[in-house]
Amino acid sequence: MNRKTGDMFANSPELGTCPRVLRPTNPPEFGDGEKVKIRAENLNLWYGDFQALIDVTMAVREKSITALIGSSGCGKSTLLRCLNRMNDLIDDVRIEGSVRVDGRDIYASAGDLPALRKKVGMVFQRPNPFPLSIYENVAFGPRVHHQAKGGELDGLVEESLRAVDLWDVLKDRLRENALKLSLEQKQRLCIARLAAVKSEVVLMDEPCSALDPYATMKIEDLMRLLKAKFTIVIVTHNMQQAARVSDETGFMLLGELVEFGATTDIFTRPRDKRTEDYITGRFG
Amino acid sequence: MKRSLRRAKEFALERLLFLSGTASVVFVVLIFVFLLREGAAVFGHVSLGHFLGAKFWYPISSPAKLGILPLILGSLLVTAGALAIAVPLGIAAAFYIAEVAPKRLRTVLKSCVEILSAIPSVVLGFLGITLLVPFLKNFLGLPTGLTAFSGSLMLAFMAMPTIITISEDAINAVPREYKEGAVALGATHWQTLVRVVIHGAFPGIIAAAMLGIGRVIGETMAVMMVTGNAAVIPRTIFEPVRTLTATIAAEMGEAAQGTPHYHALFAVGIVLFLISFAINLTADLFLNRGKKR
Amino acid sequence: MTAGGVKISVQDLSVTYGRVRALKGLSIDVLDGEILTIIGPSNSGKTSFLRCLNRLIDLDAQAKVRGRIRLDEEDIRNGLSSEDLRKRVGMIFAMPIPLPLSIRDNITYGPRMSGQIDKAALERIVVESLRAAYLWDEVRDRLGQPAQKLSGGQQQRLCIARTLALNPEVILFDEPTSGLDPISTAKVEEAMIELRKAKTIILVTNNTKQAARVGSRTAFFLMGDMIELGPTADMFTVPRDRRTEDYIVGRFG
Amino acid sequence: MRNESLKQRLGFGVLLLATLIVVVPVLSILVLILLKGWGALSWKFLLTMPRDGMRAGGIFPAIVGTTYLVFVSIAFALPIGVMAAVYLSEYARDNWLTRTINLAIINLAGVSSVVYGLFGLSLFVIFLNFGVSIIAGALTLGIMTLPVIITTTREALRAVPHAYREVSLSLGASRWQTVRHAVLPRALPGILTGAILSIGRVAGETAPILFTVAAFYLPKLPTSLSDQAMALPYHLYVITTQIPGIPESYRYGTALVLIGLVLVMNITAGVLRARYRKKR
Repeated sequence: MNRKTGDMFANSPELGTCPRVLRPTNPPEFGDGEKVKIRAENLNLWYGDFQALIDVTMAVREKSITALIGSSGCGKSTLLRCLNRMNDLIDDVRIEGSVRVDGRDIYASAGDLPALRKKVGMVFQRPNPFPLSIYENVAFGPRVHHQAKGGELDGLVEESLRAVDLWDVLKDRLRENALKLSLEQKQRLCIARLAAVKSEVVLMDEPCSALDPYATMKIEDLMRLLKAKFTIVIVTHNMQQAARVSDETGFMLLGELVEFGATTDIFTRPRDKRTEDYITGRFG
Repeated sequence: MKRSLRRAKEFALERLLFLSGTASVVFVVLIFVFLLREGAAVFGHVSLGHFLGAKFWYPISSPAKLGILPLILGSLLVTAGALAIAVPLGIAAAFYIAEVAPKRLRTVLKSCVEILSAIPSVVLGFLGITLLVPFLKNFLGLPTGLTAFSGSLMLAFMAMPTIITISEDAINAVPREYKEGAVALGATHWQTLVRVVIHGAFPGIIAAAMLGIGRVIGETMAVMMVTGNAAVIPRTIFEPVRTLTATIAAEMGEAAQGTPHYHALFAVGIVLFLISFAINLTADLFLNRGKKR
Repeated sequence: MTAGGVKISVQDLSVTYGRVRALKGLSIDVLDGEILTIIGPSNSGKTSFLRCLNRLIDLDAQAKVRGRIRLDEEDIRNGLSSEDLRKRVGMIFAMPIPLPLSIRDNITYGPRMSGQIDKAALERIVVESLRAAYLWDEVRDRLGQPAQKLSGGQQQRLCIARTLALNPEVILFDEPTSGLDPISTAKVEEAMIELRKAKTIILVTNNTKQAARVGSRTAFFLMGDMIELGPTADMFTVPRDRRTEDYIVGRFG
Repeated sequence: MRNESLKQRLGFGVLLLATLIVVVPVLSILVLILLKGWGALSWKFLLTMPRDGMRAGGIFPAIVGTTYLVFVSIAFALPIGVMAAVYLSEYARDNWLTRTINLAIINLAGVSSVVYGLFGLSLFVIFLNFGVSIIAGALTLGIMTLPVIITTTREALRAVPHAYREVSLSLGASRWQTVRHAVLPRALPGILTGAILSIGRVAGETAPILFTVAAFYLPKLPTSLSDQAMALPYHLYVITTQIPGIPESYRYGTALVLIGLVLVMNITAGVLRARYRKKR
């Protein structure tokens, strides 16, 4: 579904009545021709009695990088995990509100979870290749979804590894156990797994926090490259990383999305005092 | 001074803790030494090769024939039968309990497994002899229901708690990251289990099966009560057999101290001890390998 | 107290965990009465360094420590028992960890363990320590309640009070505000600055701004090496090393 | 995709079936013993001596004998086991000795129960000249249950957050003070669970007492630890296999008492553990 930015929040009247949520501004470069890929509306989430997300509303533009920042425990990872329903894996979770991917509410019905997660892929904080060979790691998704077989699969594996710039290094080591790779290579491999199933969205949960500076830089370069093909949402505790790579940034605090807007605005002209406090390092 | 007194007290306490810590080693050594003390003498009557390889166990004929091959084969047969039943069932149940069952049901199932492991073997043996044995006799039309198969059935249930609990631990120990990675790629729960979790849990599952063997081979009462105790080399699983453990339990009461028979029973104990030692050592290796990965 | 004399002298300190080298031959003097802040990305050896100073690193069977650390000229490995060392060098952890006891018993835990049994003295210690940690007014009426009922920020200040109860000379802070909200963070920082008058403080933090706010000197660690050490103001305005600058402006970490 | 969800349903169905094959017999065994044994239960059955070659009367001496065995063996094994666990979890470093101890524990747990019987006979009955007696049997059972106590205590100690130890030590407490004041109080319920579990285990074992304590038929109560005694599990074995013509309800009654005793211990342990987990 292709909606214009102007009516992005048109059908969420609660926004105006909820004092705790600042109405997100429409970032200037959110022009007419651009498409909203994911839209969360009035999202509330409880772990047992604890409310981890409070009335979160935001939109993610297609083929852009959206960053979520905030101190630990603010709910940014939780929000991320709502976008591909990974929170379903946890007991005792209750979710209200809606998340639309390409206009379809993913929480509306039981839905086709595997198809959703294939479309909205995820990269984790600690790279988590399976204890299988490099080849089998990349081939895992296509096999599971019956997307390719035999020779086709070989081609797909090569293409996916090329996409993350691993093919030249690893083409002779495809049968080796993926656990032997370096951390950075593992993280790239995990992204290659998503490329292989033709994910459209990549959710990244602090993808660089286990990496050294050099590897961080290389993954960030990769993200900029991937932007051409994917919509990326990244959670990071490193504000500068958000400033460097993202187009839009959301700042979260204690379960609320305090502010959401163009990255340049958030970092230069934050509208909320708390955002400013965080960005200038008064806490966190 | 008060402080140095405290130090001295703590030092003494720490020594005591250390001694208790090493007690297990002492006991294992003691067990081996005292089995040897009574059992080694049998080799004054028969050679080791004869003891392990001869086909006849007639301990009270004169001269006594002390070949434990029929007993070893009896134990192996009963064990193999038990494992063929318990390993697939146990692993499947472990997967169900660890991964599929809803929370409440899981608690119930786990309690059932715990209860099963708590039922004394003599009670199982009693039920076996009163219910299972007559049933098998009639159902299969056998001359007697006291067979290796009855023993295998009983033992399968005795090994199941071990196999289930340890496999379940291994499945739970598979890093959450693997499961999340698979699910996040859109794999179904079943695909995640079959394609990823099983790989991670494999060493633990092997260890579970090994420890199941250990439990089965060492089991005494239930097996003694339902297998018929015929010390002959078994041809099929539907014949009476006699196991190593049952031989000791049944005959020790009648063997006069100091006779070859008496020593031979201790020697059987040594064989059992060494078997369980080897099994536990191997299982431990697998368990550690599982942890390292 | 005047900053100046050397309180802790570290020479050629190395820590290895198995094959991983967490600290690679570090030498640094911690001055009496300063707040030394240590910044750097994760896995740079900050916490390992801190845990060497009160020998808590001994708990980790894998860790091998080499080099020399002296507290007031005394070698902490040979001259001092670890208990005596830890009474003089207190520590605040990243997460507040109240022992599952009452507020009062948490504070008196240290003194009781070192043999203080006089009720009146213990009560005095409770009051004084809680005051010094800016917590007295909030908990004075419920000293008998379980400490785990306090809020996160209060718990962290309780931990500070608990450390102060032993009247240590040096206090080690290991990312003490990483789990706290802005207001609690400010309170903890306030307490830290106040403490500086009587104690030597070493603060490990991953919040560079915090280091800039409270530190008198700052050290930048990277992958087990100390890249740069200097007055905090200089470090944040004119870093000498390119990597320090990269870190401070957030190019990595 | 439909295909995959069908496969999943099928797979889970198979797993469920396997689980039921394991669980259903367990429940039916319990129900059966309860139904068939209930009729035999009476105060007379529980509290009188057996008569007529055990074909009539009660099982009182067996209950008393088992009680003796349980208490003496736990009194022996609990202190050693708990101290060993404290040593292993709080003091021992990862070196060859610790690895040896761990191996020894695993082996103690794996040794066949009848081999324990042989060992008890050889060491306690013959070598130490205790004779066939409660003390010989209880010590044998105690050693056998040692691994259970050590393992459960160790788990309980491990469940105490590592941070408590660090905090306590960082406050200048000594190692022992840390164990005594910061760790052990937290682990107590877990230790208790282990003790109760091993009581259940000791009460149900037959093979280790065959040659060390058990009297076939002894119509009087033991007066000291060096007396022989009857015991429930051995009694059940005897009346099941050795003596013909015993009314079936007697056998089921004895089995019910034995299994009841064991299960009560297990359930108590389970409840204790659950409550303790919830609290944390």
